[in-house]
Amino acid sequence: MKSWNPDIRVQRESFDLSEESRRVTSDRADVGAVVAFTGYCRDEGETLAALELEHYSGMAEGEMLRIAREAAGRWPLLGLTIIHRHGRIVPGEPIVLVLAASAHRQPAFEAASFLMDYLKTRAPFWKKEHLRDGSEGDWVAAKEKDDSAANKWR
Amino acid sequence: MKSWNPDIRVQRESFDLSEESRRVTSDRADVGAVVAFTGYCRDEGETLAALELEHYSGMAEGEMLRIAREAAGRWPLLGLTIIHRHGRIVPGEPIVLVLAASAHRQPAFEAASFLMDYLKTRAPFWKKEHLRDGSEGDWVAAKEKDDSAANKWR
Amino acid sequence: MKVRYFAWVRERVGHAEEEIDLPVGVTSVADLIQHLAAKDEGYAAAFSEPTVIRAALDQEHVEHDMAIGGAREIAFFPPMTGG
Amino acid sequence: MKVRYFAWVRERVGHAEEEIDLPVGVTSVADLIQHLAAKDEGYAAAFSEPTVIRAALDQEHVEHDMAIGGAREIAFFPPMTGG
Repeated sequence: MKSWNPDIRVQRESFDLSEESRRVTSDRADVGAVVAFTGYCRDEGETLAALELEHYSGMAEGEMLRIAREAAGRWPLLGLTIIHRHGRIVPGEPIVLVLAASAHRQPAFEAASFLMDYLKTRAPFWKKEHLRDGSEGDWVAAKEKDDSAANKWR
Repeated sequence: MKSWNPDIRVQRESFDLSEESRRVTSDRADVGAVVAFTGYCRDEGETLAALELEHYSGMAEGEMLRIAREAAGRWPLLGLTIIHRHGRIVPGEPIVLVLAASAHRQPAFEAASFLMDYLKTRAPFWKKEHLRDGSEGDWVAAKEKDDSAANKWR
Repeated sequence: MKVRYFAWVRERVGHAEEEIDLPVGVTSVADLIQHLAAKDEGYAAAFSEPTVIRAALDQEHVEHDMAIGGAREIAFFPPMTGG
Repeated sequence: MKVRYFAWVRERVGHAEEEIDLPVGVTSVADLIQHLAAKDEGYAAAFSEPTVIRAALDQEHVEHDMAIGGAREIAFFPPMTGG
């Protein structure tokens, strides 16, 4: 098995799904499954103009790396990428990518789902809404069900 | 909610993940989550030269469509793409893509996982191995655990 | 009706498809399997373990006890290994 | 030590970070929250519901009963909403 490190990025720019998928699968033929989750900014029934994503630089990367290593310890993964954007993001644009590669599909699905549940509750990012009517909206409230989703992996 | 039909394709050619993702997310901002599963041909410890994928043309598309509609009935999906390749595929190349779009992550994860479990056991495709030593290998045997994975959704 | 064979069922039978007239007394999928298995060594090898063989009537999965009825096409194949 | 604030905690406090000297008697994260809440109306608003506030010591999540010890940086923020 090739050795690998999780690929963790916090960035303003968007990302390309095909390119990220190639990055974990190229020059090898032991990967049988790649699950890529992309989270998008929704317009919330055409009310949202944009989300402003604030983050805790340094801790964000550190926490994403801890979550990635936790996943690598739980499942036989062959590659792992987490990209989280910050700054202003408009509806229809991607916010986050989690990509898990494995020999078989089950570990890739479970690791990607686990990573998203943990990212939601442990990665220091906060979303503020800017509304289409020009007003500054609220900070998005954390969801109870995100906590319970994360707790199910304990 | 925009109306949509599952996008079902059986083809020799490969596919582009970014392009397929754009196809289900462009011109709309109600999609919050896309889960894309890509299955790849592995080299099985450097023994495999290629897989030859035989399929039952017509029934393959029909069965993929039935599986897709079953998923659309179970989860609140906003888009669904299934691409399955046939013909000769060498290690490192993709074989299958399942892509599920939804407002939230849970339905997208579950639908993609369900679709893969069902494809494995109900879509009429068969893999024959061609080995690196020049010999014609065996037909890949169906796995007991694929049946049990599919049964868990009943 | 048209009978189609796939994967190792096709290889053992020796061809991918054929037209047959259903003999008197052959009404279910299981009946047809039994009838075909008796044709020659290739068919016998293809259908030596009937329980592993999957069948489709007019391109839909069916169990072996299904009546063939007026189907235009029947297919026999091993468990599927796609995905 | 450096204290950092994020999201609506930052907005209510009125700034993103500051340097403070830990007062005598302030040893845990909870102690510091109580101390900060008494500073002015903005801080009081930020920490009015201490149980919803999350804390990190040197960029790692901690519970409120954690001792601050020799940490160089502490951060306070609402429940996270990334992903």
